[in-house]
Amino acid sequence: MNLESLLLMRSEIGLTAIIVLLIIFEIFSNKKQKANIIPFALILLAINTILGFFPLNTGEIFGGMFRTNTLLHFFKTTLSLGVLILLLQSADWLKEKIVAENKAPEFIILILSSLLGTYFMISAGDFLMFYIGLELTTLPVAALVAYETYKRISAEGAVKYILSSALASGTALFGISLLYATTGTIYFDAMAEILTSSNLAILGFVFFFSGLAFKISLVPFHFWTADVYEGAPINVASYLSVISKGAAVVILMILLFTVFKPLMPAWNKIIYIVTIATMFTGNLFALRQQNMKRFLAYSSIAQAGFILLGLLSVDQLGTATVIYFVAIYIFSNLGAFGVVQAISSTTNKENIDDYEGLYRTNPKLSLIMMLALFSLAGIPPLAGFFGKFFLYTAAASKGYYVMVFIAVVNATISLYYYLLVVRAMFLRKGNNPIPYFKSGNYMRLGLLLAAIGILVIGLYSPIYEYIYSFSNVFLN
Amino acid sequence: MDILSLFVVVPVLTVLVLVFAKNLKQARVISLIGMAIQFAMSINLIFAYLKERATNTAIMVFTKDALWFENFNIHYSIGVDAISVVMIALTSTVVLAGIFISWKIDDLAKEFFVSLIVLSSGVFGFFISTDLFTMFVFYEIAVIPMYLLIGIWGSGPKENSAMKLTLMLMGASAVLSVGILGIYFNSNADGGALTFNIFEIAHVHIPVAAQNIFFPLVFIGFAVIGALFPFHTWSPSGHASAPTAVSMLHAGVLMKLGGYGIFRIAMYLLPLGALNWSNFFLILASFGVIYGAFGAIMQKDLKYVNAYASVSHLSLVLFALLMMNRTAWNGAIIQSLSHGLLTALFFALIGMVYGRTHTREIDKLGGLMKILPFIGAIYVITGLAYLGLPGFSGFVAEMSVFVGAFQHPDMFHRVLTIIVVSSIVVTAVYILRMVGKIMMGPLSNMEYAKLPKATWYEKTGLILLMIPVVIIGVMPLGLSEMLKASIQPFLERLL
Amino acid sequence: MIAGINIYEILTLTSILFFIGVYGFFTRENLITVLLSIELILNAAAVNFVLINTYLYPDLLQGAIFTIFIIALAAAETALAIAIIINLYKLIYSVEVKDTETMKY
Amino acid sequence: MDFSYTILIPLIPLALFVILGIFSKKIPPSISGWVGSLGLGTSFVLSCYTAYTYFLGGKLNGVYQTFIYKTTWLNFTDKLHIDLGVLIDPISVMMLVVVSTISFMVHLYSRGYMKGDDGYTRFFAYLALFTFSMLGLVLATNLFQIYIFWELVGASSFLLIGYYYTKPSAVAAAKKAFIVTRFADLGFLIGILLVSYYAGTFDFQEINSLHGSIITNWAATSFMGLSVFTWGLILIYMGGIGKSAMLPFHIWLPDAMEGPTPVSALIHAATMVVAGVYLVARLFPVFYFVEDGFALQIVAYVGAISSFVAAVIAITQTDIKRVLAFSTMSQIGYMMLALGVSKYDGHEGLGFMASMFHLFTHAMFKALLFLGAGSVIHVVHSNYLKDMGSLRKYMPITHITFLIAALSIAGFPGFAGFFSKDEILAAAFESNMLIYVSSVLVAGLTAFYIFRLYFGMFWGQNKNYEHTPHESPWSMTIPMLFLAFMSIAGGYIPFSKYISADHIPFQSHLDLPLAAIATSVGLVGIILAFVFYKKENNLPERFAHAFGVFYKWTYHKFYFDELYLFVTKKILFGMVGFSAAWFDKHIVDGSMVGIGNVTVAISNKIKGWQSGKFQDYAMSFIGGGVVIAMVIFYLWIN
Repeated sequence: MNLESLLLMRSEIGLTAIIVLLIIFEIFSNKKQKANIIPFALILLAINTILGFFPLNTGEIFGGMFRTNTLLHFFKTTLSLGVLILLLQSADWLKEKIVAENKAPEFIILILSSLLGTYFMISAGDFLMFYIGLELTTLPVAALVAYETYKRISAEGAVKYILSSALASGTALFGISLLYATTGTIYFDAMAEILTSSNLAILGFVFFFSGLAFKISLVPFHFWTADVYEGAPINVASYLSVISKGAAVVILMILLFTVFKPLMPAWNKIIYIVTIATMFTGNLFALRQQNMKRFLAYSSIAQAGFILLGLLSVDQLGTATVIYFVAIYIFSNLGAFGVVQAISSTTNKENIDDYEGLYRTNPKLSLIMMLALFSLAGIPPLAGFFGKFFLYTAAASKGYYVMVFIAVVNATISLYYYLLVVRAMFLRKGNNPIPYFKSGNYMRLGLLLAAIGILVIGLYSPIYEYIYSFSNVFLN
Repeated sequence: MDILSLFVVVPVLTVLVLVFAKNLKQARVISLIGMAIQFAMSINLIFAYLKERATNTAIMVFTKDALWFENFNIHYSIGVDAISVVMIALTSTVVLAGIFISWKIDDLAKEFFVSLIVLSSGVFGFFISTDLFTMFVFYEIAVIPMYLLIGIWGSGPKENSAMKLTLMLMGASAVLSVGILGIYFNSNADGGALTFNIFEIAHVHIPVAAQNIFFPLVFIGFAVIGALFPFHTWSPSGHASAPTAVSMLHAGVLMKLGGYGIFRIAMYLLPLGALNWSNFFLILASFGVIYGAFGAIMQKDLKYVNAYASVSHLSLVLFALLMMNRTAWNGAIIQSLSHGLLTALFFALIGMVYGRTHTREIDKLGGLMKILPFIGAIYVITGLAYLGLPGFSGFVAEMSVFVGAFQHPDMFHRVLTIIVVSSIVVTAVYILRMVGKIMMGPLSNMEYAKLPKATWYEKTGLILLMIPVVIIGVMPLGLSEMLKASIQPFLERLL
Repeated sequence: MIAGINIYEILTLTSILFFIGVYGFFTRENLITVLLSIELILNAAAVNFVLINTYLYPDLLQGAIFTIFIIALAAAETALAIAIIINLYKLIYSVEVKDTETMKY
Repeated sequence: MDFSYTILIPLIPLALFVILGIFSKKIPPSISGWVGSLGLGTSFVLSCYTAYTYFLGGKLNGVYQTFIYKTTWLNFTDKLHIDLGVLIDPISVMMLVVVSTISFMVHLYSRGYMKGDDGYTRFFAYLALFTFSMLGLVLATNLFQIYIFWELVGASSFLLIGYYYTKPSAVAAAKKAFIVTRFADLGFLIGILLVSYYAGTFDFQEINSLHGSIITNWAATSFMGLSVFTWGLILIYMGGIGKSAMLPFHIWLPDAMEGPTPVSALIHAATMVVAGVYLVARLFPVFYFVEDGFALQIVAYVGAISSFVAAVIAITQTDIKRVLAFSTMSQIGYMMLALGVSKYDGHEGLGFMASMFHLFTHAMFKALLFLGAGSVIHVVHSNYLKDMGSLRKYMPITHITFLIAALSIAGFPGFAGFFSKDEILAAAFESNMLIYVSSVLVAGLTAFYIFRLYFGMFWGQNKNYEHTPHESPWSMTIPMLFLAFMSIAGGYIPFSKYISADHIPFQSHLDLPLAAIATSVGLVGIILAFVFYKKENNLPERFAHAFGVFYKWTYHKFYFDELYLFVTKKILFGMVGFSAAWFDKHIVDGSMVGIGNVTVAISNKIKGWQSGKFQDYAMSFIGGGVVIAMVIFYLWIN
């Protein structure tokens, strides 16, 4: 193990460095300078993200505990881009926090460390690293959910989140221990070779799976989602719904395709059941929601159900479509949450009714919202359509036509409630519509990036081609 | 930029320019210019096509192909045959007329024209593309703006109508997507790569079992927008709530996507499935013809009358398509054209009447001919054309359908044909009832005595639509011959 | 290796431990006790690791290492949970589960 | 010989229609009247010239040739295609003359009659349109062309009946006329489809040719015991029944009198209503040969019954135009039955000739009757007999011409009607006694009701007119005089020299005994009318009472209208239409909406799952895991 090989951890190291720098800045900056931490952090993260676009060669260190390759690297970059957008969207809101209660820095630091956690989680080479990454992803967010300490729902959400996730990770651990019992190793590669579909192994897998499904908020492990999203600050909810969920999806896919390949007949059925349950539950609950955060929570549950379609076909196509869709989903959801954030941070209005007549007062915001929602609903020519259609294709390629049919039915249901929001914004005039306001530049930049992502990722096919090109790394 | 892609590019550019429009005046002028160019291009396309066809014997001409998504083998591939050419011409005509008709749109004018043109661009793209995926993309682009168009600028229970319409159509297109995937994954039945390209798939022998499964999916997916009974219920409420131009565009063009898609995809790619399912759907279609006509008799609202009339006439299109012979198919396409123009005319006229009298209740209206001579005259002519009077497109279309359908060797089909033919009487009844009540007779309300006469833009729009109706009606030979050549490949698929 | 105790008994024990924890999690009225039951769950897993390691795969120490990390992370988790609960207590002067049900449906 | 110029005969009126129609607002009445009349004048001259040349030189070794000039209008299949063109043969030439003559006269007449009407130009445009369609109809070369113009004729009739479109009754009448005939045309269309499907052609030449597929092997395909061609012909004849207002589709004709009187004269007396007769004549060979003339028998009986019923009804009507309408119906019944009883070749084909002959003469005198009635109505401003009387003092010309026409229709010797009617009776006598008797009776009834009109209008006591009646202007009287001349002279045309079923001229002679019977019956009718109506007296009431119920029924036209009204309004629209609408609203749409509602309902039902208690969440978490494990074990083991 030489030092160059440490470069494989380039982005992790960079991120750690940023965190440290921020802490130092936080310590040594006086009250007036505090506000500058935001641009500072943004710049650093932007640099790190841009560095991420430079290719990185495949390899593993620490005896295989940490591994990386093009796919993982690409995905990490996507995640950090997402976080960048997220921070941009929260920047203005944070400014106020600094003025008011002087606690901006920890927000950024915690977000970034959680991001670091996702990095380690997805590029873990064994269950230990995976477990550490998982916890590192979860705990800072748990703290962030309670970020607005003066809000009851915030605290309540935090309690629900920390306890549920502790239970989840405990269950996952127990599952891992069972898997360990059957194979005698915690290394993915080694286990992949030894693992056979014994009952114990399946039991262990199910427990482990439920731990991860909790993160992705698949039915029936999803109940925390709505409450926590509602309780948490919007950008934290947004983080939960895009970054940690996306990371969890990817690692789940990797594990299913590699470690648990021997159990495929088993987990295929699990995925099948869970997918249907997730899509239906998510949609049916979303129909009724008034609060935008809750609404998006359920919508994101439904979306998770769609993502699983890609897992049904265990091949390059499936991998590519999942990565592709997650990337699209990140941008779409960030767009939606961003608008909610913008409106809520100026007017504290989070209900769909409050959005009535929004287009006539704030056309740009409502346009972005519509783009994001239509992308989630899968309307061409927005990225979401391509993502969804390719997921269908992946499922259909293995002959799961019934599954695809159920999925498209759900897509129609989901269109209904997305249109409810569009209706409120465009069709209704509203008694007292939200007055026109001008959101800060950070926010605009964040929304703009999201919108560009929504528009470009789909139509610009090379992106998909690129993803497809390296999607076979875990399949051999 | 090739001659076809322009049909998508011009609307997009128009939209981009529209974004900078300050007020109604600019908005309508810009969109008028854009759509006028579009119209000119479509006229030009007809002649260009005829010229090209003289030398080029390929199924599709002006073809272009650009790889889009490589490992799905998705291409942006375009091309036209006579059928798509006439459909494009129809679309551009109706859209242009629609711009004229909605000259005085007051609320959010810019957005109105933007959505209208986005919709039209989707339609144009649908007609030119020869790749299932691209086609599907354009199809959904064409459908979704309806929600805003009806929801924002509509009248009556617009929100529900818009929601019902959008959900039913998108649900249908969801079903359709399954069918398309089914075709896609069977497109390598003879070995070779999977492909979305219609004409490559046409050479593949898709197994009958697969055809039987996926034909109904594709058929229903398109038939919903083609207002097939019992999936037609979105259309009456949708039309009733929609603003004039949108009803025109919707009944005139959008509902044609159904027939076109069925013909181009379901029939062409899954001929065996079509043969196996035709009887079942034939019964639905013939029922729809009669049913729609009787439904129209009972309506009180002008737009509802016309909506049910559309159900009846479009079921006739499906009926003709399912008859599977050249003449009937010829008739189906001409019927699509003629219905598109006539129903657009009707909606335009109804819109004008409504805009003046603020009611669409047949019982409340009466004797308008005296006050609005021009509108009245056109109304009567349209009515007569609609019930299939010789000299107008409707007659040509219906006769081709009837004669063609009656040539079917099977007794069952001929009996169905006779049943369907009898609809012409019912049509006459409701048309005359409507015309006689609202245009003729004594003036129902003295207020109406001082209604404003038709304005220049209204007249332009109406005449624009009326001219092709008469042309097709008086000399149909050119059109039918032109189509006949392009129908040949479809016939060959059946053998 | 403990004489007279075989792996099955131990696995049974840990499973029982795990489900006791789960049961506690379900039924406790008080957030703190819920937290305690989580500890039980985590410890069940930890014990599993150690003993599986010693009984089945004594040559490598993967399980033992894992256990150490589990303990560490469990501590962190607990600390955070306690902090959050305290925060809740400051707001509503209660650590009852039934007071955390304002958000529903 | 070249008759291709005859295409101009219909095209001139078309041009007139386009010009007058498009610029109807611009062109001043004074001009449009003249333009129309001149245009029709040219058509008139042309058709007379055509008749002259054709009938003198159209024969090739004793047989009248058929000249066809056509172009393809629309291709259906390789065999089936619609052609448009002109077909010149005896009957079409004869019809050309009739149509253009009457139309020309009516144009002249209307210039006076319609003076001062604000839709003056529109009126002439419609007239031109009608004339065009009618000429196209008579010149048709194939079934489909005739159907096309058949429809156009119907439409223009719709427009003309509804000319006073602000009058509800006029609009209703127009709609009725259109829809009833449309319903009949449905039969026509299906008939065409049947025939064309089995014969593989629309073309008259092929259909009629004695060696063609139909006539040689009509027996090949049969349906319910009859040859499909018989069915086809019956259905086609259904169209004829509708247009010619035979039973049971006659109900539209009386109401059609809502239109301006010249229109009634042109369309509903002389030309359009005889289209049915023309259609049968056009297809006569097929009608005659297929299934040994089964269809032709139907024609005969329909004709006979209609003529009788119509004549009976005509007696009791009080609206003079309606009387004339029923009289028209009855006379057309004559023509039909004449065709029906006719044979094909040589002197056997007398009925055919007679029918055409009567068509010709009837056109003249019936048009005259209408024009006369028109000029009376013009001055009296009423259609009702009770408002008229002793008009002979005020309007001599009208009186004389009307008398001539009346004598002619009554079959008074020496007048045109006498000759044609005699031929018809002769033909009937030779073939079918029953029909003969009924038609003799009809002759008597005809004489009675027409003279009832005559006496009622021009004799009787003077009514108090608000302003004293006066003779109509020359523009109206000149056409009447011309027609009066025709309704005498027309009878002396040796028709059998020109027109016959097999295009071979033959010699027809006056059958004296039959003529004597008919004439005497006619005279009886006239005398009765004289007794009843010469002076106002209570005889009519007494008889009316004597007949009681029968009179009532006749007066209400045997309640045909009520019957139809019940069927359409109550059954069709009331039941079918209403239930269809209801079904659509509640069942079909309801189910679609229902799906949505159910979804929302479910979503409300299950909201309780999200109880807000995180321990429940945990339960579902663990429980879910366990359940999944169970499922997997289950699926796993088998």
